[in-house]
Amino acid sequence: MNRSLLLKLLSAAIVFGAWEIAGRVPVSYAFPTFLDSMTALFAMSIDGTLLRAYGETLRPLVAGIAISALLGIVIGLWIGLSEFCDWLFSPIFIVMQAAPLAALIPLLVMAYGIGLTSKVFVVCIMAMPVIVLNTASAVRNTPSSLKEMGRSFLGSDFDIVTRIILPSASPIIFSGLRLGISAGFIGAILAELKITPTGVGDIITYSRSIADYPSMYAAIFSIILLAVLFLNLLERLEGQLFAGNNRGYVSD
Amino acid sequence: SAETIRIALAETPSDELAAFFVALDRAKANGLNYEWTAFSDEELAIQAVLSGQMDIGFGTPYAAMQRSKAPVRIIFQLSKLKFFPVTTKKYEKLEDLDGQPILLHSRGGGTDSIANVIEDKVGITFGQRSYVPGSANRVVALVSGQADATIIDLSNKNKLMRQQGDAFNVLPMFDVEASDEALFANLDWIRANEDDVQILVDALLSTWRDMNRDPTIIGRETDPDGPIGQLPAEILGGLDDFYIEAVKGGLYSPDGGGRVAARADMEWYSEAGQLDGDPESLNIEDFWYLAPLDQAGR
Amino acid sequence: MTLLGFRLPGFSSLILWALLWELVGRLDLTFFVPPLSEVVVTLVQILPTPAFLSALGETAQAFLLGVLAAVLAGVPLGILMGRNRLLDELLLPWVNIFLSAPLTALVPVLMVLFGFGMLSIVITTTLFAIWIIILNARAGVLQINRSLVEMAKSFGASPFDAFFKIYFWAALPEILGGVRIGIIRAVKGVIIGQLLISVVGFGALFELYSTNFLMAHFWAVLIVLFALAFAISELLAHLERRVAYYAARR
Amino acid sequence: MQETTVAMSRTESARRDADPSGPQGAAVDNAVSVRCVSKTFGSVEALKNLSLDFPRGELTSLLGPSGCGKTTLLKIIAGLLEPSSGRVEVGGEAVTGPGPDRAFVFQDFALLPWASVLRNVAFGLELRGMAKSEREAIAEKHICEVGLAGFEHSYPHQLSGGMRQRVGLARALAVDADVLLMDEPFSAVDEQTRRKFQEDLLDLVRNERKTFIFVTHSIEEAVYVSDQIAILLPRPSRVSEIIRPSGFRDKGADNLRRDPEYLDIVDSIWASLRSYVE
Amino acid sequence: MQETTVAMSRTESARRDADPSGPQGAAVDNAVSVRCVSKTFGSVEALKNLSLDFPRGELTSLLGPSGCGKTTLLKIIAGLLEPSSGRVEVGGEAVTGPGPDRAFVFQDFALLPWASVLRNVAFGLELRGMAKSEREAIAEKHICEVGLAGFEHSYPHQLSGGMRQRVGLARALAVDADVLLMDEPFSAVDEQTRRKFQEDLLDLVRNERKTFIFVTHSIEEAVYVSDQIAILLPRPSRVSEIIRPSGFRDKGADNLRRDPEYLDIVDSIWASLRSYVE
Ligand SMILES: Nc1ncnc2c1ncn2[C@@H]1O[C@H](COP(=O)(O)OP(=O)(O)OP(=O)(O)O)[C@@H](O)[C@H]1O
Ligand SMILES: Nc1ncnc2c1ncn2[C@@H]1O[C@H](COP(=O)(O)OP(=O)(O)OP(=O)(O)O)[C@@H](O)[C@H]1O
Ligand SMILES: [Mg+2]
Ligand SMILES: [Mg+2]
Repeated sequence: MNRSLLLKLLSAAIVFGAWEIAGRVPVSYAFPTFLDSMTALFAMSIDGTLLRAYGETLRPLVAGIAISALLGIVIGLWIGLSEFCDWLFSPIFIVMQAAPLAALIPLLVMAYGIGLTSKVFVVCIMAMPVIVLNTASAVRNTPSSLKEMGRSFLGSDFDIVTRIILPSASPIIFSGLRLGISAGFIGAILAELKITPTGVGDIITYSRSIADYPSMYAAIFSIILLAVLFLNLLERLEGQLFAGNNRGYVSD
Repeated sequence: SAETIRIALAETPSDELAAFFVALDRAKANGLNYEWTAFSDEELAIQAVLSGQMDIGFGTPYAAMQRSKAPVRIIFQLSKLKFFPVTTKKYEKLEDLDGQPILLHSRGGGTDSIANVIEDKVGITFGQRSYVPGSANRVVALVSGQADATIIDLSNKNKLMRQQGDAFNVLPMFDVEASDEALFANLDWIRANEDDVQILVDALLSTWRDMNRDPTIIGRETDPDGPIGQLPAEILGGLDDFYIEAVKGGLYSPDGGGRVAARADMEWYSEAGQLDGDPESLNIEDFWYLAPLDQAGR
Repeated sequence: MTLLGFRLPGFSSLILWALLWELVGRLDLTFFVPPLSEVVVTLVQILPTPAFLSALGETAQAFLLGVLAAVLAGVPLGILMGRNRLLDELLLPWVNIFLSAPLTALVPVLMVLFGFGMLSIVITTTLFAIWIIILNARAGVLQINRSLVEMAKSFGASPFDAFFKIYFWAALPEILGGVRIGIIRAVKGVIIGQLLISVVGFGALFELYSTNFLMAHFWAVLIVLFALAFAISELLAHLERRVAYYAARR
Repeated sequence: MQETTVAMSRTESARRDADPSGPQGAAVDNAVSVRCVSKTFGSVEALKNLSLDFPRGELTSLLGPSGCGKTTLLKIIAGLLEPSSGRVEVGGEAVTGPGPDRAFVFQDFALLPWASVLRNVAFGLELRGMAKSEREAIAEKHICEVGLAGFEHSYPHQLSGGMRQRVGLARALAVDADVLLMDEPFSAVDEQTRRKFQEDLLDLVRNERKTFIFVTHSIEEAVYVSDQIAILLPRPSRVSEIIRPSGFRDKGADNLRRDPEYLDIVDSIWASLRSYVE
Repeated sequence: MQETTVAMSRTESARRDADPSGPQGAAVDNAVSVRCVSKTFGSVEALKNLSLDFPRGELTSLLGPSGCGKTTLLKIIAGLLEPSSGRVEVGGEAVTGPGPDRAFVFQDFALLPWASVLRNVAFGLELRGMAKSEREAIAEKHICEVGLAGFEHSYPHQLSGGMRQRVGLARALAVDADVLLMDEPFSAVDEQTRRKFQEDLLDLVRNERKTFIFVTHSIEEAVYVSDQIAILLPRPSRVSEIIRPSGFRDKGADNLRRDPEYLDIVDSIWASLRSYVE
């Protein structure tokens, strides 16, 4: 077993151990132990509750993230390349980035109802600004010597965008995507807590209302786990597409 | 009594809470120290009282009382479950809603229990239940055509029917005496703070009685520097209308609920599926602490 | 952006959007977009009310405390993680998890652990801001030019000197970038906290106005919030630009 | 023409400079000619009225103090920068932008950090739409030539400075352009490697009649490899002198060091560069 | 001792290498001595059993192909790297870390990008806790000496490569250490400036008896400035030869280019370096 995996396991053991102990003390009667929560998680996965819930939760989430990623990168590219677009649109996204979505949700419900649309919308509002702004700034900061090189070797504008600007911007774009996706998860959960309780958000609120705290924590745990898996997948993808340039640790 | 009692509201101060704050002011005049925190929903208020972070909470914690066996008792009924099934012109009576989707407040909440009881009493089954917290939001959903049937509170029903009465029906429904909002606290805490509780319940009862005689006293007695007085003029302007209609609709019991309400609650919440067991066998003393109310009524 | 030879300031396009807003409002398309002028009038009216001022105070206090905690804890932690491999390997997975975790889902846990008051709201705010600050500080340290570290060592720098004279400055552009993003996230955090935990401050105003359909009031508070977030973020962006001259050349 | 003596070439230089069409006039086939080019960056005047011809199949070096505008001139010829005034012709046609007849070796290498050495070297061909297998075969060949065989799948950050520079060189050679614009192409390689590259360059001039425009800081190198050396004045840059060293290549680099004629010319360039600096 | 002939010095070199204590034995006052030092980076063996003495008040050059381990050796002497085995003594004491007796000039300058030239030059003194006014006065002096007067308040990014290198140089000189470790200190400056610096260095050797350890790629430079030249083999690096050129300094750089003795020694170093590469 390699060192990094070992350390990951070790740190997981420390954190979960602390959780278990805190649950046994107990810190609060509403704070279940790690093992209780895992048991509840297991039970919910077995009886299909969790599967059905994720069927609900993932729809707006995946749709919203897909829309935000595609549209966000395109708009970001556009903003990064055109001064006019930058002037016109980037203030909007900067403002949007600061939007306290939780407060806006009632408005969205009025505008788009309680269905999928407004949940997708919530995910998009959360996820899109950071994707757009990161993409734009990365595109703007493409080293000019690389662009010149592309031109001197006769790259068309399209070539230069796809083969030089995008790959060169990719680390920042991906970090934008990462932040965007995590914000999208926040949006999806927020939508389920504040718009209509469906999916995982419903498990959380309902378990809480019937004081079934292990189930509530299991649901929270599962959504965090899912978000982390999702992001690892993204990282894998980034590694595949563009071999990274990891510079290692200063102490080495 | 020097200690400050902590009150957990289940919503932000708004017109519906004006009467409660008037009562608090009266209690304060009699020497009660209090502070309040607003939570976004009833569950949080209940949770806060259960874990001792708050002393008195807002809500109807029957499920929690029975499930967690926590010694939580209701001391005063603030309002009754006066909710109304409102639909588009598609439906004329409750039977028409068989198999139809309906919009409710939250899973396990008051409107959910109304829906359960309707199903029982009328012998229908609703279709898909969707949840949108807030009567006002459900009105918007109804008006914008995103739903055909919902259950909303008295004031929103009146507002809607005034503005767009020709487009919607209020379906005739049986009367409900059960509580929508009640004040509750931990029994141990109540016993330790009998005096404070008494002051509070006295003030509440006197306010509720006065209000039932003259609803406009709420508007008049509201402290302009208090949380209600600071509300936007748009809301304050509607205060009198709100209470006149509410009193007419029987929202507030002039005697603070008491045994009648407790009985009704037990029947209702058993029927709604929130309480287990035969309502007859349930013991009022397990859910209500009636002494302060009895004392106040005397 | 230059127009007819004039250099338009960066955010002048907001004027255009404001006009569009006014237009949409005047067309009366939907009731929840009142004309901007009406919102501004409302804003002027509610600004001096004690209800608004106390909400502003409450929100600002929670926000500032949360951000302060995030910066004070996040920056040193990030720098240490960038320097120390063991610490990094132990903590990085968690930082990544919390960065990407839907923190909203954690709010109920916070309430259990830290109660329902100010503390939970401050912690929510901190949790929204801190992870990106840590990650950015760490990234800044990781890409530091090794020669600078060796140079300082060769001139006999103490660890303390190295930390404050080399690592901090070398990572400063990233740190500022992280703090800026963190602060923007913190605005969301504080509002989420004020809506999901106890309904106080701006959260209470939003709740009140939206349930009563006071759209002009609602937008007015929103504008104040935008303006605050915007001002802080621009201030940091300005600082970032001041160190940008060396950001690309470390 | 290549055999004119040093002495002759130097007097000639002054004349050529004064009248760009010069005594050799139309007889010379110029691959590139720069006519009265000026370039200002904001308030900085980098080039001023610079005229210079680059005969086909010859290697021209540009010598001049740092910051005098050598890179700027190269970029204007490459079509990457627009001159503020004046014109540039390549193969008789006015330059309006980059073209397949010119390849550039960048002072800062300009490698794609995310691409392997192989892809970097093949990148010029990739942009020209050549099929993958074909362009990689060509790239492989040039990677071997610059001594990087075995590093095809390394990434730029895994290479030393000198190796990176060689990747940039191989990329420019791979597109097989007629005119090679090289901006200090050997600055990061060590002396032995530099010597080898000089020989390779001279082979290309001799056998394939490629035209090189070459920026260097080393007077010795310029004298050894060039058919023509243009000495640039500090900003705003004009050509101060054109020197045509002759026959040094054939003497071999090792013997050169003691060649008095060579030493004379190095000394004189040294003296004239020094005079501008002071 | 400085006056031994070239021929002598070269035969001597082989002997010294075989027996580090050498014929001059204890008589020589060594500022730095490196004993059987090896260094491996993971699987890369950079130095192997390298022994070398650096006499006090002399300038020793290290010559060797790129990547042979010159920087590594310098960093070990500076105490920045730990040798895998062997020991290093400075002024008779074993090196355990950086010390005030040594100053380093970094190959990549290592300037603080956020600090002005003045602060950069004074940084070594700042870390030693000297008061601000005092250290800035000293820094001013050294800034003038490297020809950067007027740029005190510029930032590194506003300087050309050569100017930056001079800042690094001034910083090392400012701390007034006995031993100066210079890693290709003149690689980025243009030839005229380089010439001036060589003279300055020689002055410091002559007047202040500072000990210099000097890495360069230029054989000519090494022969001109050094008391002793160590030629390193490619990885894993050992000393292959020690050459003690003599008296060239006094002849003056301009005359040197045609000096046959000088040319002989350059040729022979060139030949031996070449032989290792092939
Ligand atoms: N994009 C630019 N903006 C402003 N000034 C510039 C720009 N590019 C070059 N210059 C200026 O033009 C002058 C010439 O620059 P150039 O890069 O051509 O010099 P160079 O001769 O190549 O120098 P070196 O030998 O150091 O590479 C310099 O003084 C530089 O400051
Ligand atoms: N931190 C390191 N990790 C792994 N290998 C290293 C490290 N530092 C140096 N090396 C290896 O050690 C060898 C010697 O490196 P060093 O930098 O000492 O060479 P050098 O002689 O200074 O070369 P140059 O003339 O190019 O500066 C090189 O092959 C290099 O790959
Ligand atoms: Mg240049
Ligand atoms: Mg080196």
